[in-house]
Amino acid sequence: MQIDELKELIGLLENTDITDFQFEKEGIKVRIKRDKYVGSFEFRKSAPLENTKESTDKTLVEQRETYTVTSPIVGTFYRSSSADAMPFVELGAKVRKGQVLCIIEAMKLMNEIESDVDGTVVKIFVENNQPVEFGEPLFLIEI
Amino acid sequence: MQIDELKELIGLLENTDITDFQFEKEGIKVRIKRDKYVGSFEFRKSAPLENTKESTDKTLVEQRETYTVTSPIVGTFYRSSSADAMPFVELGAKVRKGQVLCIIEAMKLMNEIESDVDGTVVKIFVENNQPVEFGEPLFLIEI
Amino acid sequence: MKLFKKILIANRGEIAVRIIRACKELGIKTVAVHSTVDRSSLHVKIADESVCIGPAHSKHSYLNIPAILSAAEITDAEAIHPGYGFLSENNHFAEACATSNITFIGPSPDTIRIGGDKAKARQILKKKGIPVVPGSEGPLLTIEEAQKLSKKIGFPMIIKASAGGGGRGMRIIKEENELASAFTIAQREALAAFGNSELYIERYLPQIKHIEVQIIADNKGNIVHLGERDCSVQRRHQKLIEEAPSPFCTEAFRKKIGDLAIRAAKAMKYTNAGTIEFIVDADGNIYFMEVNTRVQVEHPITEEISGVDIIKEQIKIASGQNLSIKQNQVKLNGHAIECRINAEDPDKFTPSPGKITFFSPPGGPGIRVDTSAFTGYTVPPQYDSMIAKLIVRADTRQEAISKMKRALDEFFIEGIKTTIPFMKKVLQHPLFIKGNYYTNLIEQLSQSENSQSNNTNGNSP
Amino acid sequence: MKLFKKILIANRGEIAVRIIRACKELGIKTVAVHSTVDRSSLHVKIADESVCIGPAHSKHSYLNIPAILSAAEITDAEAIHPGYGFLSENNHFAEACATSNITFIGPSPDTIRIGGDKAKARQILKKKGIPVVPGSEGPLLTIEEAQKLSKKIGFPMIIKASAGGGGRGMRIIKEENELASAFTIAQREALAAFGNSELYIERYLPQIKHIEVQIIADNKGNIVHLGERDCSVQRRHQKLIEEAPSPFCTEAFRKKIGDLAIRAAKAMKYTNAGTIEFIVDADGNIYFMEVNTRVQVEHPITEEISGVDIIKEQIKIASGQNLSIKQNQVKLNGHAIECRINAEDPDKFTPSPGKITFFSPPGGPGIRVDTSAFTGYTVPPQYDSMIAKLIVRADTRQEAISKMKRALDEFFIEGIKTTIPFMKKVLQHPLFIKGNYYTNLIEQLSQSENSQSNNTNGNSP
Repeated sequence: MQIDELKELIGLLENTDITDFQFEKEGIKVRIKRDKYVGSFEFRKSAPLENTKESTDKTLVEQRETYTVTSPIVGTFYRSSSADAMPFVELGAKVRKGQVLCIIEAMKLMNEIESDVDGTVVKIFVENNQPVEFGEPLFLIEI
Repeated sequence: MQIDELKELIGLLENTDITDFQFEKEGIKVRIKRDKYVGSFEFRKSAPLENTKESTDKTLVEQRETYTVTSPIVGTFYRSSSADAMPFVELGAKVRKGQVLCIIEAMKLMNEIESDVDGTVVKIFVENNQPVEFGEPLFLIEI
Repeated sequence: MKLFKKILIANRGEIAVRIIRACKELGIKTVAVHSTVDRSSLHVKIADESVCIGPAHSKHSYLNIPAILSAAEITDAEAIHPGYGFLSENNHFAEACATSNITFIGPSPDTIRIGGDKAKARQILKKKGIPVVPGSEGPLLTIEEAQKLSKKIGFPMIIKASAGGGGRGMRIIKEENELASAFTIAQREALAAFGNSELYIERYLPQIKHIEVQIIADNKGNIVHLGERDCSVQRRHQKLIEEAPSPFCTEAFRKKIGDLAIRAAKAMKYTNAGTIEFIVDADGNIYFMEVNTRVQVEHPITEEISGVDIIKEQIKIASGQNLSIKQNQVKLNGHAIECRINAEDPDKFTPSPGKITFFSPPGGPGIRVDTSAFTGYTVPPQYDSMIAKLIVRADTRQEAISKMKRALDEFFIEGIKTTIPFMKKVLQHPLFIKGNYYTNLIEQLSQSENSQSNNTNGNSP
Repeated sequence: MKLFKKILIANRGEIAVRIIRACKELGIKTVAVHSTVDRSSLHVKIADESVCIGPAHSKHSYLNIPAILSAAEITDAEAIHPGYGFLSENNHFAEACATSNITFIGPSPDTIRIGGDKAKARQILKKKGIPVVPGSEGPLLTIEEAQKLSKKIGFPMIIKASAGGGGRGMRIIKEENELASAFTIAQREALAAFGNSELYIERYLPQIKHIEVQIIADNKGNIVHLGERDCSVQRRHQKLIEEAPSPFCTEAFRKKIGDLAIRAAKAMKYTNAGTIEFIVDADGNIYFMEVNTRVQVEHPITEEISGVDIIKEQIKIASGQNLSIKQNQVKLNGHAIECRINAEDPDKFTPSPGKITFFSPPGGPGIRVDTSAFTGYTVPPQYDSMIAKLIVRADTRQEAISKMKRALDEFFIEGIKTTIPFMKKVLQHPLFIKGNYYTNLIEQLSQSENSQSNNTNGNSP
């Protein structure tokens, strides 16, 4: 391991919250410890939406084979075309790319949201008739 | 690993919040620890006095066989008992514990500052007739 | 008349924070909207609710009318405050709000449209006998029209974009042979910047002051002005430092320019808060320049000397309340100065976005800081570079200058470059200290700096 | 009369910063002094010069008279501002300054000595016809004297230390059989805290308000008061929230208590700024309590409604200038409230020193923050726990309360515990909102909280 590689390694740890790093290979042993990361303060958003999102991100990290469908617009989320109609998709449903998953109403317009991938619906993040913001996760699809 | 590489390594750790760094390779073992990361902004004092002090600290780290005599009071530093008298000590002088090194005038009182150790005066930090603050380094004594 | 229960703030940065503060003090719930990059902003943090309305590019977020109206709908906001910039002077947005049954906090769509068409506003007010800088009657479409007019008003002239602002589409023409090419370039610039190539021409007045009057009007025809602001410290038509009152104004002059402002506002059937901008030449001649149909960046200096909270007045008026004061109750006290602190290189004025690693604003008596920045905040490159407004108030102009100097000295921002060092230079300029300055002050400052550094070079061995 | 060229500030924290700000605005150079632990403090940073005067323990630094005078000598400071606390009410220090030919910015040593001897001050003012709470004429040295006196004034009584302050050496005695032991304990406490075991006794008034009057006097005998401050929101005799004007005061009452304050100040030959503290009972009876011969923590609320910069006045008076205003020019406008933000657990009030990892103060109109804290600042355990004063000003008391609430909501401090959550609770208390509260408000608040949590416990399954 050369100084350049060490340099890169230290750079990698910057702006992460890693506090202890150990590495051993062929007689090389590296250990880097540091204090709890305080570098930058971020206001934590209190809205519950955020939590959903964070948990998604975690899921994404853990399972590489999922895809999250997010809302492209601000509006109200509907799982079916009308109050007495069946939902477009249920949990566990197989969906194809281009298939309508839900409707988001914005400015009195009904926007059909389609799946970007083929797969299985493993999570529905939002309740029917609830507001959603831009980028908010709607469905988790296992590819 | 050469001294240059070590120097560079230490430089790398500057401005990070790493507190403990260990490295082992082919019989070489490096460990660098440092104080809790202060992440924080510290106002830099602009007074030139400060710089003197910092350099002392560094000197202390490098050479364990020196002792810094600091000012116990705020006042004016005099190297001799009167304007036309000889200085109490010159650079290179051998001094004994208890020997008067200088006078600090405070509230019209002349306070004799004695050496705490036996040794040789290797540095005089303050010019004659200059103000000194509490804790300011006056003499560096090689023991 | 009951105030709104909930207001959506269709803006970001310090003005969003400013509006949320006013709402909180009035007991009104707030909805912040934000782009993805502004998720951790102060305005999002302090609002009761927040809605992400789109990606970083303002075209898809802060200028996205459907997204903003949808956000108001899903949060049941009764009114929208547009702040300044973005959609604040967009009459289509004001109309869309009305269609959606949401109160737009600002003037009527008609007033906004007239204010946005600067050639038209000139024409209307000239007819009502309000002096305008000699120039074209309406928009000019061809070089030939411009050449014909130049015979009448003479050189130097200035070309401006009808839909313009901030110096874009603006050209000074000193001689006739510059006209044709300048006209074409300005037309192209105006089209690119505002989607509208209409230009108008005015006589160019070399030594002028930019003095504007704050007005507020309710929906019953009551209207008052809160005195003037002197915004003559500009760099490339961007305001840097503003003060109120203007050191140029006597009490008689204040009455005259205030009356003109009220006449102009009445001619436009003005409601809510607004600003009538004038050019004043060295002889004290006043010419109408334009009207800004929204709250201004520099509104705090008027608040500081009048005691009127302009944002609260806007909200109360929009909810149907009458003006809380009459003209004879307006009392101006003391002197206020504002410095706009931008994330810019203080010498080259190039943007300096990035992470603020340390932020410690000044405090103590007479200091007001309007900012959305904090230690650890990242100034995004997508938006305006202004990160804080530093406002001081004191009994006299001299004390206000002293206060501003000490406040700038203790405004610590690390990690990015800011215009604070530049502000300190302006405050030391003899012409600023005397209060005897025109819109060319910054130019004079840079020239004297350049000649100084040239001298230094010349004297060096 | 010329102002000083250079002033040394013999204090630390927010008040040192406050004084340096005033000096800067007056064009006076400043010298900060600091202990080793305060090397990176804001007051050191913003002063023109700084001198380290000793180790962390205040006995060897901020209370070290020779070190402070030496610091003034080596920096050629002409005057010393002592702030509050530390040496500010030490008449020996004021005398030592005079001996060293350095102007002490404050009253004369004689006035300071009388102010520090609370039993003596009581005696002097009673003779001048100023009402004091019925009690001992001078210091009481023995239990026998106390017992004899108790027959005259009756129970409940309160024992106080002559040299006291901040609740130490204070004991409420409800019945005669408690007297002997309470007297002995208070004597011991007073000796330990102030090096002086002298006590005095007053009748204990159960429902009282703490109302104080700000006075300023020049060296020519001119004296004015700047109205009252209501400091009745206290916890264990420590002020937490102050407001001006007092919601209890009518215009007539203000005149009465103001006149009493001026009479008291004249009786003590008062010069410079000071505060006359009174107890007011529920029937509006006014009793002199003590005089504070220095600037108070809560001086900003008076500045906000009077427009007078008290620190600047102190400096001008000490330099020999006359008062800048007459009594009939004092105009009080609006309403101001101060919350003291302490580094303390908001429930248990235990100190919470340590590193502030994030600090973002509120801003906008009507907000003033006096602090020396910043992101990354470490609150040392050696000194006072107050880290910031949050002051608001508005036209009415109701608006000031709304403003304070929103300001507390956007005051973000991380890394240490602060009393901000506690302040929010007090501001929501019906008695505070009504303005109908006495010094027992916090006690009432905790009692109702306790009974609430008891109820909750009782109802839980």
